Amino acid sequence: MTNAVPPEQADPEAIADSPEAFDAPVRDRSGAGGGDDGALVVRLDAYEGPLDLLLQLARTQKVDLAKISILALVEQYLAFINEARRFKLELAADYLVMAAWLAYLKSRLLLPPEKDDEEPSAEELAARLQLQLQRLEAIRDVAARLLGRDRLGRDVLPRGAPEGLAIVKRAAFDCTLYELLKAYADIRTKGQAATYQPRRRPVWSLEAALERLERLIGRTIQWTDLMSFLPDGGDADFRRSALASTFVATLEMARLGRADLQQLEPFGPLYLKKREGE
Amino acid sequence: MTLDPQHLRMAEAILFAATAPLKDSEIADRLPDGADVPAILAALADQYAGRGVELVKRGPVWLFQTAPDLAFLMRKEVDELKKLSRAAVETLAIVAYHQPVSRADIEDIRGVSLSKGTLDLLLEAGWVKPVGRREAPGRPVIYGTTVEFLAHFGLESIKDLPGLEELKGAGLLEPQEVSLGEAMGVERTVPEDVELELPLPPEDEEG
Amino acid sequence: MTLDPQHLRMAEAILFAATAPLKDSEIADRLPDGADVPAILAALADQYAGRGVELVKRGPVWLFQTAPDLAFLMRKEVDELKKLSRAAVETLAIVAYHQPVSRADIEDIRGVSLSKGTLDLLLEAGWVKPVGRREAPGRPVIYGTTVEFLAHFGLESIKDLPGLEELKGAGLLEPQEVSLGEAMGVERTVPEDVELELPLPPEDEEG
Repeated sequence: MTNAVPPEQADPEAIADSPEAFDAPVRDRSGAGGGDDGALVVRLDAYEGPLDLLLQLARTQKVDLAKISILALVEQYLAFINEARRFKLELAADYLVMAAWLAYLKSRLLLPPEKDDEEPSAEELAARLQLQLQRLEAIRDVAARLLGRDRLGRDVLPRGAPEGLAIVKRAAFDCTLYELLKAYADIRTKGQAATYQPRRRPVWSLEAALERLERLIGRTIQWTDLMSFLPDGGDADFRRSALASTFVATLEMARLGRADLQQLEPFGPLYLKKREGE
Repeated sequence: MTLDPQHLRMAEAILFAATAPLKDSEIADRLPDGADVPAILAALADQYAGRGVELVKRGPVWLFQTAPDLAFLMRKEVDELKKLSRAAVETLAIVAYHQPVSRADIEDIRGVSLSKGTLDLLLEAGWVKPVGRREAPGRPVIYGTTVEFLAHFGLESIKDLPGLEELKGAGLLEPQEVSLGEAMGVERTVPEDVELELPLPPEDEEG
Repeated sequence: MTLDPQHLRMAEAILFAATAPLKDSEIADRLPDGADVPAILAALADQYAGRGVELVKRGPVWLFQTAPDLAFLMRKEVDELKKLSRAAVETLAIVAYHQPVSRADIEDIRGVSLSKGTLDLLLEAGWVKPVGRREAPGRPVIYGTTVEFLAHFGLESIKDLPGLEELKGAGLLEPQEVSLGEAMGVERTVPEDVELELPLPPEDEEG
């Protein structure tokens, strides 16, 4: 691993060519400035965040993660960050947050534990970090194993040209004999309606009412109920028609001064008699 | 002659995964040199004979296919119950009572033009079929009902359809109060309906 | 117990013809009533064991596929699967081994926020699906793997995930009570895509 080699001593080209030179800042000679103050590049793209960086640094200890020296790991991380800073690198915030936390952890690990501290002990924090690293490493390990399995579509294939299973929807129509007959009957009756003639309703025309009223009123000298002037018979519709036209006829007679009208109460019977002196 | 069982397995997998039928030579390309491809394929076809899947040769190419006698399994028919539209029921009734009828006859009787889908639907249902052409100008196709029609409606013959008198007796032919709106086709929003001319003399108004 | 050989043929043909893995019930739908589908499938799987084509169960579904040891023959047949990003592979593994997991769980384990496209990619591939919400503040959506995931990776069930027992034994699958982020007192306010504003020399690709 090259991270032990101070970058200023390392051959930048050799570092760039080595796939393991992930953590060594190198001078970017392709940068726009190109001069001594040119942009510096650290191969941070090789990491998926600070935890990944920590994990890769931990691997350089070449021991089981369970036996790793957290203090040494913290130092490695802080050294890396310092290197990056020395080269005036912009580091993403989460790398710096991790650095600050690790610096705190380091101080906690080095100082004697405070009495009746409610905070988790430095050892607990270290163990937590360790577990986190183990979890990530374990997931990476099984992910690789998962991907290495015989995969459908790559290593094992389904049938290349399956005939396919079809579900054929067969339309079944629903219609009863009654609906059929009813429909036919409706057409036949509607056929009659095609030569549509509105029915002549039985009506008592205004002319007829006037004529009847003029004929009958001559015989009355008393106030007489309007209803008694209505023609006999007919159905309800006819009677309504007769009432309406007879009423209009009385108004006409009153207008002409040939009859007097009176009503004793609202909606009460309407009385009429021949006007005196006619 | 003994064939390498591994060669059989390989040919089997290759043919199974192939997206198109393969020639002997295409299979040979993937098998180890010296494999007796014709013998392998013959042996494989033998092993599959009588199974639900068969290895068959079609001209120069080989393919797996499901056994022809099981083709019915590949299609599962599902009944989908559909209600006939009002127009379809009426059209069906007209065909039943007036057969053989042309499209124009149906339109005449219903008083509205017939949308294309209506007759198609009845043909699809298998209740109506073309029975010939009328010897008249344009030689229009004429339609009648089918045996399936009789079966569906439980009729022995078309003569079993109740006549007008019987319909009347059943109360189905009661003269209807036809509202002005109905007569004018107001309730119908279907564009196929022709508009009725207003037959209303002004003195008919009751106001 | 004897199985009707015709039922075996039918199930075989149905599974051969299917364009996607089938559930027991889908096979039963096409077999005669009363066919003992589980026994039929077990017998069929037995008959095919060791052949070039095998009948396998993946979760609730069954499919025929080429034997894994013949992978060397198959690979030239298909285009290389699209390469998954490291983030996607890790996310998939976390969902598979820790399921059900929320987005925050994934971020916690990886120690980095999850870019928007990563989960979408896995959802689109059909390997991961939302399985509900966790009854916790914010009721976050939780994710699990699908039947397609099992089929693709050749797993009979989630219990067959490689190394699952070891991880469980090592206590690495237990939810952490306090995440490192919380222990650090950091709220996860990092924008979705943490982009390092560093120009990359072209030779940086590690493959």
